[in-house]
Amino acid sequence: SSSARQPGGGAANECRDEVSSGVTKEIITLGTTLPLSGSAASTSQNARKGEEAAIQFLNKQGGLHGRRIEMKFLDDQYLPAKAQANVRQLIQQDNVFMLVGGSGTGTTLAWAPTLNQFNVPAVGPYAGSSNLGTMKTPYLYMLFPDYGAQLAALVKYAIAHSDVKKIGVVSIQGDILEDARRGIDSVLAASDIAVEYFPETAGTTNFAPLATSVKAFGADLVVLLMTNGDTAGFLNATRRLGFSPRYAAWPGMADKSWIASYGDISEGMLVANPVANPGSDSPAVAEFRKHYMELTGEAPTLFNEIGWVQVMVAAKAIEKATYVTRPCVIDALNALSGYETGLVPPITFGKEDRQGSTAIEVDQITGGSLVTVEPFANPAK
Amino acid sequence: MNDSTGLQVDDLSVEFGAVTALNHVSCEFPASGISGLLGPNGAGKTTLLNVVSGFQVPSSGSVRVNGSDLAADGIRARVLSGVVRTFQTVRLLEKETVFDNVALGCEGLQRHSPLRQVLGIGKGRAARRRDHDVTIDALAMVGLGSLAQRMPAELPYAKRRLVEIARAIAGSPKVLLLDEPMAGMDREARLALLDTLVEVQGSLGMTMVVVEHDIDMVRRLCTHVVVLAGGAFVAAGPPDEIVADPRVQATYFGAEDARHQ
Amino acid sequence: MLAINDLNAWYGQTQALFDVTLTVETGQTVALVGTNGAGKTTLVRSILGLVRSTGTIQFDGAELSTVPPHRRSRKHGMSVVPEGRGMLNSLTVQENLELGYRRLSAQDRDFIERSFPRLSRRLAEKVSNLSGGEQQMVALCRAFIRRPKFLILDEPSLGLAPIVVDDVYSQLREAWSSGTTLLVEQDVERARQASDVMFFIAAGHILGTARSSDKAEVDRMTRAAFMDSSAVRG
Amino acid sequence: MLSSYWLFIVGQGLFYVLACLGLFLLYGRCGQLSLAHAASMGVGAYVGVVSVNNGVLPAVSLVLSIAAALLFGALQAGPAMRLSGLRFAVVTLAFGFLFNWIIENTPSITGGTQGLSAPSIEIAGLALLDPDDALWAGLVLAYLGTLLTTRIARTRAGLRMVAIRDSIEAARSVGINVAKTKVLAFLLGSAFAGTSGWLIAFSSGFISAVDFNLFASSYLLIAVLLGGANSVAGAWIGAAYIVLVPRLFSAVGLSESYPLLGGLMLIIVALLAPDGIVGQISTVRQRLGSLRFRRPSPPTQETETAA
Amino acid sequence: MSGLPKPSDILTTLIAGLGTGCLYALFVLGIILMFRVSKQVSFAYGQTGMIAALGSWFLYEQRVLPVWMALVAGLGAAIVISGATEMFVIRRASRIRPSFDLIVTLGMFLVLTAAAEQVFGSESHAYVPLLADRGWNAPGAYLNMSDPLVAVMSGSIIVIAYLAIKRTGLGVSIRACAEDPAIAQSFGVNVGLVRTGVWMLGGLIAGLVSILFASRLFVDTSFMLPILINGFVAAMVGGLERFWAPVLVAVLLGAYESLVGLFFGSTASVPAIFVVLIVVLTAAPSRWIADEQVRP
Ligand SMILES: Nc1ncnc2c1ncn2[C@@H]1O[C@H](COP(=O)(O)OP(=O)(O)OP(=O)(O)O)[C@@H](O)[C@H]1O
Ligand SMILES: Nc1ncnc2c1ncn2[C@@H]1O[C@H](COP(=O)(O)OP(=O)(O)OP(=O)(O)O)[C@@H](O)[C@H]1O
Ligand SMILES: [Mg+2]
Ligand SMILES: [Mg+2]
Repeated sequence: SSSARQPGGGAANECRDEVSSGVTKEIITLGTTLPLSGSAASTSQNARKGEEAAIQFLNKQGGLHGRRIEMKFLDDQYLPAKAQANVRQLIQQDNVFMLVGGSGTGTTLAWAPTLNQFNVPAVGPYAGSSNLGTMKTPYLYMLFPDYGAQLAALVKYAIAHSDVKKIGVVSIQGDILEDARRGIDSVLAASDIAVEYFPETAGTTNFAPLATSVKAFGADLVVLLMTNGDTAGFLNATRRLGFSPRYAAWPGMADKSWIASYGDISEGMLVANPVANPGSDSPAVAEFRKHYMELTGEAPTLFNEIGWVQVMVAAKAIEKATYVTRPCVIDALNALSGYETGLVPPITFGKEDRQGSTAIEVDQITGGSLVTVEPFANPAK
Repeated sequence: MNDSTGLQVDDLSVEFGAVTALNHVSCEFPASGISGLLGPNGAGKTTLLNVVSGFQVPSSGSVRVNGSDLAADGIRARVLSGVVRTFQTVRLLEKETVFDNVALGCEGLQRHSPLRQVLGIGKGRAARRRDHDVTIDALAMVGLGSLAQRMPAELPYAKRRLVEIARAIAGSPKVLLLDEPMAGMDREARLALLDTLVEVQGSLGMTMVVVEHDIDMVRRLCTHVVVLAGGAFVAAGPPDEIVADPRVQATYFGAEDARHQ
Repeated sequence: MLAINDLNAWYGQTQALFDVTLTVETGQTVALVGTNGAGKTTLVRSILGLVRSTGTIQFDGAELSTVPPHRRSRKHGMSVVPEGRGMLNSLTVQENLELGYRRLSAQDRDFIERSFPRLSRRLAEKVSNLSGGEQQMVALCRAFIRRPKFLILDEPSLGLAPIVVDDVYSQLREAWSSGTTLLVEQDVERARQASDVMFFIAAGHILGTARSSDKAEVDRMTRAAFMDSSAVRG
Repeated sequence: MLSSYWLFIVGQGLFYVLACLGLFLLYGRCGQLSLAHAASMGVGAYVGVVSVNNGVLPAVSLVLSIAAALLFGALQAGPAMRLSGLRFAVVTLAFGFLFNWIIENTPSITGGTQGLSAPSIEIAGLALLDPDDALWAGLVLAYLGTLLTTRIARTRAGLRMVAIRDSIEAARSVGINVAKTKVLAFLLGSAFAGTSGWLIAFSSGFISAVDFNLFASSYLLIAVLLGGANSVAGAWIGAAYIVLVPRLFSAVGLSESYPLLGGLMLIIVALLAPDGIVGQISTVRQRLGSLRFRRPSPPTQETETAA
Repeated sequence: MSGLPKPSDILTTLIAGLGTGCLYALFVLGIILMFRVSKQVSFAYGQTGMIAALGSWFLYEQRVLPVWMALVAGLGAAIVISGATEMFVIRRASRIRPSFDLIVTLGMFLVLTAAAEQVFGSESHAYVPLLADRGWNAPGAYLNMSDPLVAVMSGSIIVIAYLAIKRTGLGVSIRACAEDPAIAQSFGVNVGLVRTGVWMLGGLIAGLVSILFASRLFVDTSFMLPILINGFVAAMVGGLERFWAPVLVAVLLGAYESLVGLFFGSTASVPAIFVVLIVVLTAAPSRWIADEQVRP
């Protein structure tokens, strides 16, 4: 059996001029697994569009190292076992050069160990667990901060800008809630703000008791970490109870599809956003929007942007690599420092650091669209 | 009770709400020959079989087989002590061969370690061979030897009945209870079944109780007849005597006013 | 009244009736005799429209083959005592009798009281609680109270005590002397006495017919029907 | 020679054979429609990984897994003894959901919704994470499992199960202890499922609750039916379906159609080929065989007059 | 949360729970009617309703139809799907082998879920509120318009169904269809019509329930799954052959689920319901849970 080797250690992992799988004279093949169907399909479909647009963009500019970029997308239906089998297929069967993007915490946790087995790097899956992005999976380079960091930024903003005395956190039971607790407690450590956690199980049919409990607690800020459907169910229940606190929520609610569906019941909601608001008028975002619209004819959504960024960071590392081999790309990733896309905070990795950034933007749902209230609230690390 | 009594029921009562299906019935069935159980519809014949085979718990009374009381036994315990029945409607495993249907009857024989059976060693192996032989014998006895590998669904009605009877005798029962085995059969088939039953009883020597409405068949088949009516014991004796009995005539064969009892 | 022509019937791939042709005149009682598996019940089921069949079945001048089974009962006034009783076990006795949007009238209750006193006391009980013979009475009663134009009896004496069988047949003779009846019966002599004409069936074929009054011919045909089948069955 | 990727897939398939054999005994033989069979696998998988994570030796953890799966089976057998097929299926549904709920609500032990990585272990000299070794383990165990199942089906216990499936009255009348037989079927089925779950956990390196939910159980059912619920060979075909067909679908980029196919398959097989592929093959064989015989001709008028 | 909930909170939660319970009860009515006519419950029942809700959302959201027409069209789709399921799948499957009818509905469940995902997508959406956004602060509790709407609607449909079954011969016909279609036909029952009709009614009920749930929660391809499970639980606990018991159990289940959520946290509701199911099915007298017994 193969044990996890550290990148850069051992002869096989030295950056040399050699033939690497997934790379021909003309083509570099990348791969990813995404929940393209099933319960999490819509965001992944958007991410895929973003990735495809980015690849198109790069190829138009001549590709990388004079090679065209191609990308193989596999559907994992949000099933961890399937995601893992997909990654095996990508590496062993389809011989991709490296993995780029991906989405889903459970699925990413499932395939991350497989990277160690085959010494293949992966860049930027959209997954929020604090168990990722550490040296446990040294081949996995994370771009986006975990739930804890997201919520810490969110709560920090909320208490700084409004009078909050009690915070109710309604979260899917389990490790997500634990991550959230870690993040929020770190912010509230020295304050006298009371916080109460209300665990939830996906598939609740009656949100009245949960809403009543939160109301009874007297929360004036309610932080929501639930599936989109359950978030809506909860908002409906509080509305039925005539209870209208301030809301803050994780990034799922920053997507256009959520706002289109639930804009009216989530008016005023603060949303943590790991990438710059795609509607913002910062120059970098405006340029991205211009490119994206030229390529696809549509205005980008949050997950289009996420897909775009995932490819761009990986491309940067490939471009910087001395040769197009996996060890060289790993060296280039480790050396990446303060890489500025304008869409996410500057990305920095290190020999012992796999978390590209910890900063978060805070947006607010206002009048059916997303308004940036604090760009990248945390200073980059 | 005398030596030749195979099955004896004592003071049996069964009530279903307002209906008294059996009303303090006591009677005996000899261990030799075949007994008939007669009576008008709703007399309690099936109920009596249900009680003896353990499918129905009586509100009072006892059942003895060769002198020993079955009181506390469930269906399985009764089968193991040799009480086996068939049903008014045939019940077979339609997806298994005739052989396997009959092999099911070996349940009534002595148990053996399932592990040994799976591994096919020692006593387990011997027991499997015995089950096999017993099944073959039972099939031969009712004349189904050549049909062992057929599916029950392919067989005509009378043969399906025989499969059920073979299954019942595979476990060498001490008491065999047959509920209207000839119902729905044509005359030829009835006569053939009659011969089979007589032969089976002769060679295995069990107490056999047959519920039957065809009085002609009862006379040919039975050496002893018990008559019930309205849940109560009416008469018992040799068939010819019973047929002549005026009480039986009235309740069973029909003096004109008897049906409005 | 009923004219069947070249009827062939199948269960899945196996054919159970071969070119059956038979007529029943209005007011007649026709008996159908044959061994187990000869096809008697299949013929009954074909008339009721419950098996796949080809050929023509004309009833009162109307062609039945395109008429769905439930209309044969409702519109054409057929009623059956099915083989195996056809009890609806989860229903009460009364509900079994009322099957098919029909409530028991005072007249019906009267009839039940007179003909099947055992049942009239237990109308509200689950039919599955009844004894075998009592259930057969329900089946008979269910057919009788409809006053059918055409009554089909498939082994009506199944599981009945002799006293009740006599009773049923005397009712058939008296109350239904004017009605048209198709009778399937294992007891050939009883069938002969109850019928006007007898049809003999073996292995899905009509072997022949005999007038019930001609005892010698009936005996000859009976022998043929039963021996034939034993030859076919091997 | 298969690539290492296909070795892995085939190895997984062999482990699924065990699960399918369990369902063959439970549903195919005994007629107990369980919608918690995948949950039984999950019990085996989670108990295995959690115990190894807590320092238990791999071999011991296998025993623990089987024991836990047996317990899970025994719990279901309780209501099964009293309920009909339909009601019972719904109860197993509840058991399946309960299993998922427990996993989701014990994140500190089981990883909750995010799943749990399995450490790399060696057992009997085989490192299960290595596809070659896993394949060997799968071959040996699937073979032994098949042998065992075939044997069981031939013993009295096997016949008792069929009797319960086909006619509970007949079973009771010959003295079969219905409750005991059902419990036995559940224990056997669960033991197979538990073993299968344990192997899948350590050979794939990661488990999560969604791999053992209602859908997973439905797919197992599809597999067993498609193969042929009445034969041991059906379990092999079914396992091949579970593991290979999704890969084929994703190979041609139609993976989102796989659930649709699964549902249609279940309906079509149930309506048109109730004995599955194995049954279909034997019908074809019979048809070919019967072509050689002429149908017996109906008796003619002559025989009648002759008589 | 510290201390016990306030009485007004308990009352509010209880009312919301009873509202949910009434919807469960209506849902269960469909289950028991379909069970009566074909001795079969359908795993696809909830998904049939889901098609009505998600389909109508799709129609009005894409501005193909005004809201009320979209609702009618959605209900129509559920009715057609349910009727077609009976005609082409259930009726044939039950003839083939016991338990196959259950399996084909499992197949229908997968097909409907996958098909809806492909046609409508798998996102969750807000649904027309249908009064779920109106309410008033009564003394002691907060009252919402959706709950009385649901209670009146469910109550009247259930009572009408009961009267139709008891006062007309329909109840007998329905049962006869399940038990012995040949006999039922022989005595003039149009088995095909009754069966398909009842399943269509079931589809209508599933559609109504789904639409009302969607108005209170949200709509997507899987939102009916927990409701299906709870409906099954109520039907099992109350007994599929009975009428009032399962309906009543459903109402109480809604209240129980709600109160458990208030007192022990929202995550406790799921196991609390399964515990009821398992306890009742293992501990209730076998008379209560047994099938129709046919005496030997
Ligand atoms: N479970 C039950 N509930 C109510 N009444 C019952 C039950 N079982 C039997 N009975 C009644 O008990 C009486 C005796 O029934 P039993 O079946 O023993 O009669 P039987 O002698 O076998 O009649 P048959 O010749 O008609 O089969 C009948 O009146 C029957 O209706
Ligand atoms: N449902 C069925 N499927 C397949 N074959 C059948 C079916 N019902 C009857 N058969 C076959 O059709 C043939 C005729 O059967 P049928 O029931 O009509 O005979 P019958 O004359 O009524 O016999 P019995 O006296 O036993 O009632 C038989 O060979 C029988 O095996
Ligand atoms: Mg009887
Ligand atoms: Mg017949």
